[in-house]
Amino acid sequence: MKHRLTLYCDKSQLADLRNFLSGVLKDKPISDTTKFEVILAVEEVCANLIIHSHGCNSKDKITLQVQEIDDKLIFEIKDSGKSFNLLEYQAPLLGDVIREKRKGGLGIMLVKKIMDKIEFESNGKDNTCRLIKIMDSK
Amino acid sequence: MKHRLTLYCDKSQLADLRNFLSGVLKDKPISDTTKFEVILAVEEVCANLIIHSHGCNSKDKITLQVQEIDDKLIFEIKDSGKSFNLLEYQAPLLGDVIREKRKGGLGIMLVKKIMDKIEFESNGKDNTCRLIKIMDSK
Amino acid sequence: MLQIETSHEEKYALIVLKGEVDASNSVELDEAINGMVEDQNTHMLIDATDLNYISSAGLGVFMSYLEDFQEKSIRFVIFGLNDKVLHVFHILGLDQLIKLKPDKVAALQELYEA
Amino acid sequence: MLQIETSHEEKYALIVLKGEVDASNSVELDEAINGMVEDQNTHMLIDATDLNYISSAGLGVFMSYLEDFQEKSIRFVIFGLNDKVLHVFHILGLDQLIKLKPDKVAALQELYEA
Ligand SMILES: Nc1ncnc2c1ncn2[C@@H]1O[C@H](COP(=O)(O)OP(=O)(O)O)[C@@H](O)[C@H]1O
Ligand SMILES: Nc1ncnc2c1ncn2[C@@H]1O[C@H](COP(=O)(O)OP(=O)(O)O)[C@@H](O)[C@H]1O
Repeated sequence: MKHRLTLYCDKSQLADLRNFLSGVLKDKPISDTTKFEVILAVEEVCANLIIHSHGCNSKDKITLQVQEIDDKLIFEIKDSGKSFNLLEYQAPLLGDVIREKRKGGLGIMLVKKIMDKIEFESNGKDNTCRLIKIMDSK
Repeated sequence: MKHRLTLYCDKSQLADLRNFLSGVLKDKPISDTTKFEVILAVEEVCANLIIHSHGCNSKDKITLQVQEIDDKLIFEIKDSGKSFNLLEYQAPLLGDVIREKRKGGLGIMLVKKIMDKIEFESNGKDNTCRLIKIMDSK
Repeated sequence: MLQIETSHEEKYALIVLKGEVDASNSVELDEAINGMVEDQNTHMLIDATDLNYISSAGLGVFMSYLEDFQEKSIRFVIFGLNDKVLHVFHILGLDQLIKLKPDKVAALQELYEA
Repeated sequence: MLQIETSHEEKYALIVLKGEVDASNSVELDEAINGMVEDQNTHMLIDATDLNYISSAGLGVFMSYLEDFQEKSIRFVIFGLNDKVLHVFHILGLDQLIKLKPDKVAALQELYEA
């Protein structure tokens, strides 16, 4: 079964996203901690799209689709802003985060620690980011 | 009364310096913690001279004189290497210390936090660094 | 929804967080801490007992003050984190850099030890 | 004089420090920690019960590993510091960044909590 959600690019949508994901994950055979982690990781990617790719322009939309295939939970996030490949992103050093007092820079680190696999594709127009969690991995 | 010690520029001298200072401070009306702090600060300055100004060249010497004037303990450290004014030194940010993994960069910070007053003079040949602790300050 | 209550106790400043911190409201958390720093508080407690969620935006706010806390000798402790929120700090190893305590008693002890 | 004993317990690596750490021997401390990191230890304890002195050179060694500890998810706790040595961490606010515990029981608890 597939679950879909469309978000418009406003930060207030993040709470709705969490509600949606809690519902979707409710009966999945993973621990509460894993559910919490996975919700966090998906939110981080969506927050980045909303903020960095779409400048919080509420006319822009991103879509999320959640699917269970075999032992995998697949979160597919699509948008059509300027593409950003988080696989290529080099996380900052901790010292830089502290030194720059920049109040950010930890999101992608979290996503990479939480998810088992990350895929990214762009056809120049639409971008797809797939976050994959293996259901008995933790 | 004045107490004097001459150190040659080798790091092994630091332990002797501490012994000397413990003796000198023994009967001073300051807490054990303050004694400990003050010994540390003097050692930090001497260690910097030994390492940074004199490249651990054991032929070079530095002298320390300790004096009590009114409510002040005055530690006068003299050397004749290239002058380094620790008053002008800008301590690094914590984030830099962490990021650079440089295993140092905390000494002068300590000295400045511990001492009540620091003076520096150089006549181009001899350098004098005076570390002053007010005896009822802490 | 994030609710923030700040108060000045006799010996420390207290910020109580209730609800969820995410990218939409982390600036409020930032303002609360910034206010406490500007008021020259040297001992700060964050009560996170009723904090149900935190994303990287919230963690980032805490991290951005580590430099100030050290420069200004501010002691800062967060207490009462539930297991899930605590886990987020753990994932990034930030529990090694930010003092987290189970409850207020332990937090106050930490604030005033040695 | 600094004496360093390292051992691999079942669930953690232990480094026991005895004596004084200053600029003349901080490299030994560095080598001990580095060895433990290279051996892929993820849980490290430093027993500082018999550590009588530490100067900035020693503090700097600990600080230089914070980045590695975070990147490699290494949990690191120092325990048993006497009041004077603890005070040196406090002066610089490093007790906020490095986990310090009074004794081994508390240190192990910290190492394995949540
Ligand atoms: N979707 C995106 N589009 C453009 N830039 C992005 C995107 N996601 C992340 N970035 C860039 O990567 C940086 C790090 O992202 P992240 O780790 O989530 O931290 P934060 O967003 O809090 O700064 C961001 O500051 C931003 O410069
Ligand atoms: N006496 C000195 N002569 C030359 N440079 C010095 C001297 N003291 C300090 N410095 C410089 O200032 C830096 C900071 O000193 P300090 O805070 O004591 O840290 P550390 O000596 O551990 O690096 C040193 O790394 C060195 O570059």
